[in-house]
Amino acid sequence: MLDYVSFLQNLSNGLLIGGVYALIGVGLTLVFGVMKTINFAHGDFVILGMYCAVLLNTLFGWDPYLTLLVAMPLGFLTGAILQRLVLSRLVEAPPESSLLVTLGLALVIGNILLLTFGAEPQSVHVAYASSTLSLGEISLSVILLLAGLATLIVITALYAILNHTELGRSIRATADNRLGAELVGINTRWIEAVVFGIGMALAVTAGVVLIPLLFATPTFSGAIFTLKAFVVTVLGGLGNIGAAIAGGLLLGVVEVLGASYLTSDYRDAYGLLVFLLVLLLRPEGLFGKTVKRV
Amino acid sequence: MNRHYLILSGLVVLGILYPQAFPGYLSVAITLLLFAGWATAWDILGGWAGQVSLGHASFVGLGGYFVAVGASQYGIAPWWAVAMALVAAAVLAYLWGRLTFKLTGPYFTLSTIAIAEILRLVAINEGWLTGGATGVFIMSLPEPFGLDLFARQTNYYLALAFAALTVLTVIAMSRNKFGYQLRAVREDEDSAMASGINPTTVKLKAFMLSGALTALGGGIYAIFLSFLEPHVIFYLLLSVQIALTAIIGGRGTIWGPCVGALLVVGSGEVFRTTFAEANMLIYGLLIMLVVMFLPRGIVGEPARYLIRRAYAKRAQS
Amino acid sequence: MKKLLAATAVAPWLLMTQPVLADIEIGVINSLSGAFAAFGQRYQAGMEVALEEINSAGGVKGEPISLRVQDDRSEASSALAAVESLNRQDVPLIMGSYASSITGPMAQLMTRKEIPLIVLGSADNSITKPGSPWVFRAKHNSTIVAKTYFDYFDYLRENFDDSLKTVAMLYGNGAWPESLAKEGARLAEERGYEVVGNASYDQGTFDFRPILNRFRAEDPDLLYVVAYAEDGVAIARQLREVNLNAKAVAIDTGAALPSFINQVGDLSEYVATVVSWSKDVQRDGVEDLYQRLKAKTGEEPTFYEAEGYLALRVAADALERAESLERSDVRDALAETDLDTPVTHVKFESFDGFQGQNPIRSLVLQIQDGEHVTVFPADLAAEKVRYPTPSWDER
Amino acid sequence: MPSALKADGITVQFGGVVAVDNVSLDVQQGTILGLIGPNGAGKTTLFNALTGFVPLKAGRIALHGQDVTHLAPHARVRAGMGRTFQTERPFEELTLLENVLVAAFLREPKRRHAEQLAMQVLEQVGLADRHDQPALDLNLARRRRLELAKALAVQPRVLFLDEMMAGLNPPALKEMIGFVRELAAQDLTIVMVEHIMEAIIELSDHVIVMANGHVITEGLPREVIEDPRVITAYLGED
Repeated sequence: MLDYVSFLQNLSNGLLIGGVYALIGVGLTLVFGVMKTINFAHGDFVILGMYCAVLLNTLFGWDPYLTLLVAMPLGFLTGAILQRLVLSRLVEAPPESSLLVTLGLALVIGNILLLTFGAEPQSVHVAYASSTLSLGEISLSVILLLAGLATLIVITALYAILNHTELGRSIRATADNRLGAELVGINTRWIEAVVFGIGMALAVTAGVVLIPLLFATPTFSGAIFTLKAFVVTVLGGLGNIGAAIAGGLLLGVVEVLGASYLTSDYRDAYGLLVFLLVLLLRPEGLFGKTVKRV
Repeated sequence: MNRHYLILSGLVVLGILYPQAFPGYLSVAITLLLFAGWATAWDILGGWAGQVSLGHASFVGLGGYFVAVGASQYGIAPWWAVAMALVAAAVLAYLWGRLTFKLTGPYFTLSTIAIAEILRLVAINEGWLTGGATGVFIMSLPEPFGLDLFARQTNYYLALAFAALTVLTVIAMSRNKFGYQLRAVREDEDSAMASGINPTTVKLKAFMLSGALTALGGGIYAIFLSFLEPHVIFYLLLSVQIALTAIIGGRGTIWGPCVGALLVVGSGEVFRTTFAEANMLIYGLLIMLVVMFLPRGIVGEPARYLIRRAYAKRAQS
Repeated sequence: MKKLLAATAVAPWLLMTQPVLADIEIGVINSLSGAFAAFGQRYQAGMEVALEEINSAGGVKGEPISLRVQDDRSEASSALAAVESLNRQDVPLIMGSYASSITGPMAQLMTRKEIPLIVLGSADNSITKPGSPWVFRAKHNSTIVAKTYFDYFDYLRENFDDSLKTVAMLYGNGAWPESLAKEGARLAEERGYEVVGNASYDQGTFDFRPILNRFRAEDPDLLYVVAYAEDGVAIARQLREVNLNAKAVAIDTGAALPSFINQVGDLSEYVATVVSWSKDVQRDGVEDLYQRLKAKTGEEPTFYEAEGYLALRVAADALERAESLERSDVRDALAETDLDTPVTHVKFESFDGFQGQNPIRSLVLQIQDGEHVTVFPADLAAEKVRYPTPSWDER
Repeated sequence: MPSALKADGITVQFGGVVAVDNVSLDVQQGTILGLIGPNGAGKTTLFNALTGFVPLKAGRIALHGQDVTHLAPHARVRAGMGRTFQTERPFEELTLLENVLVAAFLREPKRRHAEQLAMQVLEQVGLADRHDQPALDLNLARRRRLELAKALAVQPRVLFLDEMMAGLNPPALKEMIGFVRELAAQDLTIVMVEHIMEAIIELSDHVIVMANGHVITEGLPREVIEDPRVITAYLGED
């Protein structure tokens, strides 16, 4: 019963959804790579991005993509400040502290949004919300294509920064060996603030890109995005930027094919099962470098 | 040396008198005792063995569902259902640990979320087993010795017994071979092996004990609510709450989880009736402040300080 | 931001101060924070409108009434603590709450404590089936809603198109969607529809393409979707995207909110949804209630506000008729309720295994020219049904 | 004299690199084997392979005639091996007694008996008077002695000591050498990795010199250190 055209249709949908997942996951990966911090508020940062787009759209009628001009720098600043004010205090604390403090942060962000915007779901309606692009018999969602494009641009830019700038070299040095980086004169405290800022800017970007597709709710969907981001990151390999794309695409394809050909009610379980398998069989991630464990 | 047993006996006596003094505040007290028990049980794995789980709602759900489905579908008395749940929880913990204990640190934590989420989906989707997303009512329960199990007082004493049992377990454990093995494994697995300890076995035992005790509390919770929905009882948020309770109080300490429960449930109740819409915001801020300024928990941090001070004094003399 | 400050500053004061007059106090347990706060706030607004109406008409037994509101933080154990707390304050009855996971345990506890409960929001069958002598629900339940959808489908089949045969069902895995889906499947078989698609999804999913693509292959006549607000919008948009054409589309809950029309735009046209109340239903006093609800919230009111209003009207009516404010008297009065309101007629009955349930006539709204319009049942309808839904190519 | 520890053809490989290549040894009961060699020679890897902390590529290990090749580290401890770690990490918030207790429980599951055993061991290493202190901020010499006490508390038949002498000042070094000699006198078999030549010469009955994963020579301590190959290995070719 496997029909070729519908298989291609499902596969391409899976890849497109995967692009969105990759965008959600890449910020988490970066932050983990450098700071070894598991950020439980990541999904709520995504939601913050959504509300930023909603707000600017309601006030000035801006297209969501235009709001990125405001949302990204704002996200970066907020992230950097949060890192300096909160996370930087935890260097001496037990390793789980950063996990817990971000859990608290997630509650705080969600509930500030709840009090500010109310609990009613909000979204931005754009003309191209359900437009499609036909490719032979396969039709592709314009919004998802745009999101995929955004993912590509953002990750390429990030890659360029990491590999071809002084800042990028410092970030990578800090990720590889914090002490070593300090010894050669890199201000790792500053680098960590910058990285957390970038991580938040990426999350916010994901939120803005998603808003034409989705609703923003203050307290419900943050945890869902966080969970997706975890899965993407672990599939790719924690701390590996390029692999986040691969992880995202894989998750998208697994979910969509599972929901199409098995049963849709276990959709999230397919991703989680692959996630567990990867964790157990290849903890460095499917696409991560093999690290010798001593 | 057994001052912990003394404190526990004192608290249990106070606990027994509580319903006479505050008959109208039993629900809060039951929630508090359940969380104290769950957090203490969680701490056997999360604190004493050092394996942070964010999947303990699965065990609450398991215990709860054995009692609820047992009573409503098969007419099984809750004590037998709980007994079965304990065995099932231990088996689940064994398999779960076998599968994931080679993972360490954040990887282990993430794997617990994944497994718990899969179990949540199973509980929702397998309606033939659990009654599905619409939930299960417990309409009637047997009355052993004329005891009404639904009565708030009965719920309360069950919860008190549960909390006391878990704390008792941990006090006993903290002084015996198993407790020291757990601490050794938490600090350094290699060094533990050099002391002849098999880390996997020890962690498995901790997980099984922790899971079974959590399921016991889940069974009592089911009777307390008398209506269960898989969304709520298998939810990640419940796992997070249990872990946070223990951590805020102080991981790997005997009284930390109980103090955490007092603070979390107590403040939740106070905020609920005073700050209304802002109550979860304040709760989140509270968590952040405790982690930032008392990273080892409310009990853990002063305990560490006392040890340091005692040492400093001795070093001077 | 102003709202934030106001909420933190005023809320504690509002909830903690003792009423000055010796009012009759009615207990309310509502989800003001947490996951269900969106609904809780709407119920709250509706109750406040009813409160003003009742007090300006002289209150109950000549005394003004006031509400003792407690937040349940969208969780059951807090709601149970709230029941005890209100019990200590000797309220004659309690109204609450939204989710069945909260209302279910409340109903159990209040039955044991013999406190009358008027269900505020929960529509799950299990609350009144088998129910208890202390639990009353004026609004609809899963069976009534599912039945209304299939009555509507029957109506289309009889009046417009006797070829209507196949139905595809898509629903979330929450308590409400699942119970509507179960009832729907039962009714489909009973009334001779063929179920050609039946799929559920986990809440939080935002990609429905795999399911909708599968449905498209079956080309169903009817599409029966039960989704909360967020999912409803995504589903509606993706229907177009995958080019799934059904002759009639029903989307429960999500499509009933005004925001649905704003968010989905033109694509929302022809979509039908069942509600307990609408602003154009043919009942006395509807327009007036609509205006007052709108003035209260400052935005387009929904059936949620109306249900909040309804619950308090029922409570006040029973208290007025009760011999005393003793709970057993209040319960007896509730059982004998026979009240007409701008929302619906209320009479608590026992039928089909239900107890204390108002056999409310639910309404079908269809989105026509960017408005929610009542189209069924015919005697309460404001406009005619638009049928069939044109295919996406023709729109 | 019976053989306490016998290893044949031990080979360890990390990725493509052979860290220990076909090393055999045979230690008689009650004797001390010194394992020396320049940094990176593979002696610590061999040490870890013998105690089970590093998997073998090839080879067999027998403890008092019992084949332990496939046993996990903790099972080898149960079978009679005890070991110390180069970087000792005591449980800081536990007292010295409790630190040793963890190991003492292996042979004495009852707390009272385990405590007796732990006290006995603490006495042996001269820490008994401090048994109720927390292990926090112990000085290096005492941490080493605590580490030794933990290894002894499992009541081993063969004791593996990993650079116990490094960094100790002369009096502490002397004291530690005294402890080890005393242990050997009680018929305990000892394998030690050590850089301090003074300790090797004073204590070892037999010395194995490794370089680049191979045994380059072995024999009596005084003979071995005068071997030109050993000097080359330590100082390099030039």
